[in-house]
Amino acid sequence: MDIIYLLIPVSLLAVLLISMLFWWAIKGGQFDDLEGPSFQIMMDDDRDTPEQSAQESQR
Amino acid sequence: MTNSFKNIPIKSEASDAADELYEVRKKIQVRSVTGIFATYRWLLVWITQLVFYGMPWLTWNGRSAVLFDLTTRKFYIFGLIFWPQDLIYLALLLMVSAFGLFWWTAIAGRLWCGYACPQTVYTEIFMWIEEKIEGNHVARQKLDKAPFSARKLWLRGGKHAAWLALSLWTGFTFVAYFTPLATLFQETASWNFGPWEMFWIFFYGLATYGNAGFLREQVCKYMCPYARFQSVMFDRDTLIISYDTERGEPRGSRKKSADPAELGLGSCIDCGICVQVCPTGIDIRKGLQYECIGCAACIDGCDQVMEKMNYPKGLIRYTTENALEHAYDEKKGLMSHILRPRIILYTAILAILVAAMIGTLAVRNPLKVDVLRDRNTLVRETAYGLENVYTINIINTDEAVHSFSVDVDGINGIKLASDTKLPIQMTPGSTQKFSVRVIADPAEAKPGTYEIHFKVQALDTPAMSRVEESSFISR
Amino acid sequence: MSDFLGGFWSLYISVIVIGGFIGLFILLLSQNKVKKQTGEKVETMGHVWDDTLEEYNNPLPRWWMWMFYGTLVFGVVYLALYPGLGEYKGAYGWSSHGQYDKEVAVAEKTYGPIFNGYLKQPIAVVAKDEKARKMGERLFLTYCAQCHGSDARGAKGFPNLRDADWLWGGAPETIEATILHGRPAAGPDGVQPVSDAPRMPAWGKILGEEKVKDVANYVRSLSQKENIDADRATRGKEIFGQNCAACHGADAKGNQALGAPNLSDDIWLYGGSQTTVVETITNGRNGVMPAKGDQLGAAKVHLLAAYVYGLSK
Amino acid sequence: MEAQATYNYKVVRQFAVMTVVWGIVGMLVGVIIAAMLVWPDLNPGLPWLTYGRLRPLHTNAVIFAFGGCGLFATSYYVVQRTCQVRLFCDKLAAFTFWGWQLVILLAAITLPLGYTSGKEYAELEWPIDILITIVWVAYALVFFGTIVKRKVKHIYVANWFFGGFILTVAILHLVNSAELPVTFWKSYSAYSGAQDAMVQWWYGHNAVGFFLTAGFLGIMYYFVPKQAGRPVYSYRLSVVHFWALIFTYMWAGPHHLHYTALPDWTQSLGMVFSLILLAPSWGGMINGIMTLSGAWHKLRDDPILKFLVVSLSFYGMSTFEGPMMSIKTVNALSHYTEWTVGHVHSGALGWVGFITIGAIYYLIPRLFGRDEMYSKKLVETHFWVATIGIVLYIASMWIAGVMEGLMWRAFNSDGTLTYTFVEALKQKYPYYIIRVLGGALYLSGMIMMFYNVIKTISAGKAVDAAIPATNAAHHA
Repeated sequence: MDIIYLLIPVSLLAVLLISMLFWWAIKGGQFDDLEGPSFQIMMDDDRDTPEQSAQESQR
Repeated sequence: MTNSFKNIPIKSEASDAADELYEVRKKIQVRSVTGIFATYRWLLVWITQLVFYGMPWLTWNGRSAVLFDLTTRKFYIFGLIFWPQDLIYLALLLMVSAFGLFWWTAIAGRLWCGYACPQTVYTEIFMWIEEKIEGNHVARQKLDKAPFSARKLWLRGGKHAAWLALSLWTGFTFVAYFTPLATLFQETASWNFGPWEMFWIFFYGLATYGNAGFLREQVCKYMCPYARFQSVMFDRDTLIISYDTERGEPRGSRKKSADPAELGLGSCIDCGICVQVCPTGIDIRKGLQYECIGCAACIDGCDQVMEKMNYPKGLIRYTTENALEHAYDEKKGLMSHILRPRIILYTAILAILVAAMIGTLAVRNPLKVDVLRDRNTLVRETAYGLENVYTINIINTDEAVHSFSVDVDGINGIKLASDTKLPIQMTPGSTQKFSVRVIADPAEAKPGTYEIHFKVQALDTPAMSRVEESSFISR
Repeated sequence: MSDFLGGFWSLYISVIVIGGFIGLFILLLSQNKVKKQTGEKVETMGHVWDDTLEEYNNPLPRWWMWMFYGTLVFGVVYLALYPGLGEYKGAYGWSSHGQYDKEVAVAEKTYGPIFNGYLKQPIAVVAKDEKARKMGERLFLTYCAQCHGSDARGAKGFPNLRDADWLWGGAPETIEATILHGRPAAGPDGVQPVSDAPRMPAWGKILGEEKVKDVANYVRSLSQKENIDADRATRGKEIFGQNCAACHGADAKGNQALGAPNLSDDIWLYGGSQTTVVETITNGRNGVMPAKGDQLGAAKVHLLAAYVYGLSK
Repeated sequence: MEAQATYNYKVVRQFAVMTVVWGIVGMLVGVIIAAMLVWPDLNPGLPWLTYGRLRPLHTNAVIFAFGGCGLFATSYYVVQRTCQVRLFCDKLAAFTFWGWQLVILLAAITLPLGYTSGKEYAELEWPIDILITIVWVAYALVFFGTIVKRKVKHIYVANWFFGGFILTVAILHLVNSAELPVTFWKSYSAYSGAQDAMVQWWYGHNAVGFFLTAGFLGIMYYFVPKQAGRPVYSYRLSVVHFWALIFTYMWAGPHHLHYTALPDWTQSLGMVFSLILLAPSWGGMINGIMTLSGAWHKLRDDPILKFLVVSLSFYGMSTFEGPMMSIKTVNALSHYTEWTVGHVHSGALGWVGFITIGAIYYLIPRLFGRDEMYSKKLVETHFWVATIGIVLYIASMWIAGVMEGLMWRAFNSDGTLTYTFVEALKQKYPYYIIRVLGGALYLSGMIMMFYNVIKTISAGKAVDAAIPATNAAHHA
């Protein structure tokens, strides 16, 4: 049962990591705009081949 | 009364009004409708409910005709008694109903949802009660807005009482499939239900009350997985309730006498009845939507208006996407397109499955036999020959007494000896395990393993016999 | 005894679980209101996407929220009634041991009377009752057939119960005692004596090969006729007198008090050929009948004893 | 302008093709061992092909090889496209590909040889565990590195799911593979007794929870909107259900150990949190399915969308069935029976299989500069063959499981058991045959897919899509 001396610090570390991640997400504005992102991926046209987009950026 | 959420423009001005994340469900007061399809639907309601409420009352030589007795693990359906081993028929039944579902969905879309699904059937009954007590849909809308009063309490109270009574009766009937009705009545008289019976009467009853009384179309819109599957089974030749936009548009109200062609109007007079009668509150004129459960209320409603305006009926009708896009002439070509290869394939598979089910049920052998070799002694050398020991388990699921003979073959000169008196008599629905010894002459049975067969035969009915395979080890 | 080494862990679990519940409640509660965007960020919001979308606010089905609350509330109620939060045993006082004991008690209540009815009758009477015999047979097939064979005719090393030849005695009470306490009989504490030396001692080293063959021939000569080596048998008789008679008796009729088998009948527990008899004498035998008293209880043992007693009648 | 910056599609191509290959291998082994249950003497006498050796090969192949490669391919594709930036480091990404293929190869060798740590879904021995850890760390570096240097401020929800999946599988793998090596191919777990069972099934269920659910929800949140051509139904719900899902799934392990030596409090917690899991899981299903409201007509003639919608339906069904089965009274019947196998495969074949197939059908044309798959009709046939295969599989296993449960619990009037175990086993014989049929159908679907993918690739040429410069500036 002495494995617990390893598991406790590891789980505390994990909890710390997750809460930091959650805090950064809130503060970093990840949840500010919750409607935009769903459109964002729609606008990302993955159909074109490199040549097409090459001309596109030359224009 | 279109769904107001549909046309919120993208607001650009700043406002910190908060929208509800969750849609506050608007109660849809459905306008009642009469017509061919409504009659079909009520026909289905009567048929399904007569079967559901009626079946537990039937008796079959002394016991209730349909009973799923979980404690003794015996399932009685009229003459047939099913044991756990017979669940293969349940598998066949599931496959038949699955393919039946594929078959009629490919032909005419959500027939199950529109006419026969318990959610639709019970919502139909609950709406009928609501109409009888609170009046038509306009009266009900007024009542909704009306301030709290004795009359409102009386009406609402009456409705909910009727709903609850019907729901409890439904729960009671459901439990009657698992506990014989007679015992259930005794238990109600002395109010000592078993814990599970008590739970299921109220759980099933309240589920009916909740689903048909309150959730209604939300079950179809959000919860039901079948609603998702069937859309996968549509194709361009499936009969779907659709609004003939070509004929109907541009829509506009006009006087009865006016000639629509002159005014440049289509047949649709924009009366909105097709939306008011719709139980899921959608507008069929917006084309195929997954919320549409195919109940054809809008066809009945619209046809009535067409009659009044003496326009030809069928502005909203069962038609296929190809027909609407004039891939072929609807009048003549419809039937041939409906009976397309895919439908024929489904019909063939369905026919095979139904034939398999009926066939296996017809030749069902109520005798079940298991032969278990003794595992500790491989072979016993005795003065009178080599001996293997087996346990035979005979199960007589028939409702009559039978006596069974047991004999064995596989090695010539092989003999069977049993301490239990053979032939053995078995009461209905009983199992009997007994031990037998198979004796072989060492001269005949050289060292090795032999395949032997036990034949258990009911003396009075030749059909009731089983041959079970086992192995004889000799040294 | 508690599942926890110390109070700290029970607290540790309860804190995390309750914290988790509160977290989920807050997460759900906080997301109920969709706060509108204010001020300058709004134009990034007004995404124009090629398929002009007039739906902007997609509301969620409300029943999903109630379902989420419902499962959370069920969790709280369940954890209040059942053991979940560490040491807390739950108001309902349920435990898996408790459930098992309750089920055994219910089974006892239904089957108890049947068995106790037979317990009062003497074994000889019970043996004649057909219903008791059927129940006995089912008990036998469940608990005894693994060693004695489903037809109770035994196997190499496991006695045949149908041939009225008893190692420890065939009287009903002795059969019941054999099943209850096993052979060699368990002491009052229910534990059977375990000795590494076999009950039938290994004579191989003591007597040496030749003498063992002599005794084997003598013993077989008592009941078999063919391929007996006469002069070995006579020598064997003398060796038998000095060593084996102590347990098996001078006339080799066996001694049921010690469980020593009768060697004069042609019934052999481990086989009657010259090789197996030699092997038995050389290495000895240590057959053990496990005690079934605590596993089956007196009533079932009584019924089994009646069944076994009835087999050889 | 230096050479047009492009995405790294090379590693996505490699993983996508290997997904189909390992899918066929894993499912072929599955069909073989299913057939072995019906005809036990099917194996040609070689110890390496006995049932005991092939079963772990089947589970590891379909979860970690088929599912794993699927997740690698889609997560690399999605993270690049949503962050509009090339992968963090091409060489490290290539290392993850070859490293993962090496892990699969070693598994395919050691498992039939019988080297196993005996922990379900974690049978691989300690040297391979170390290799997996190294590859996984590299994978995390590439994935989170790409997110760090992203050009789009908001991290799309699919990346949240992928990120959650990567981090949690790392923790699961490390804790459950804590073992003491004894020889090069043998080790003993660091835990013992009920603790070992608890840790194993905490890992076991979360291999399902994170590897096969959170990861594939990430796939769903990108590919369903893109294929349907409509944005996610409610982006806000995806955030709520993400955090609720990853928190609650961690607790659900004990429902595998109902009525065992596990303490009562652990079993109760396992049950309670599995029930709470119902709402977050169904949140994902609603979000996915409602994304299609308005695009419903596309379902009629777009087989890829059919795969995605039916996978969401199976996800809804199996995540409803799961919480029900975790209720102790239901578990009393379903535990150890074929019902569990039916539940696993309705989730595996229905949800995981179909969403991966749909995503690969979406990806292959784009990765090889084609407009669509070589034969759309073949994709439609694959859909129908696979759907019927699943229905046969789960229907037969459900019924066999219920029958088995009923027969085990049947007893006579005097309290003795009516059936022996072998009698219940004998009754399952016809259902095993139907299951082989269902599995064979599903496998034939995968072979159709392989043919279709190969034909599409041979007609196309490997292409790396360009990173659109304009959008990037707008969103910096």
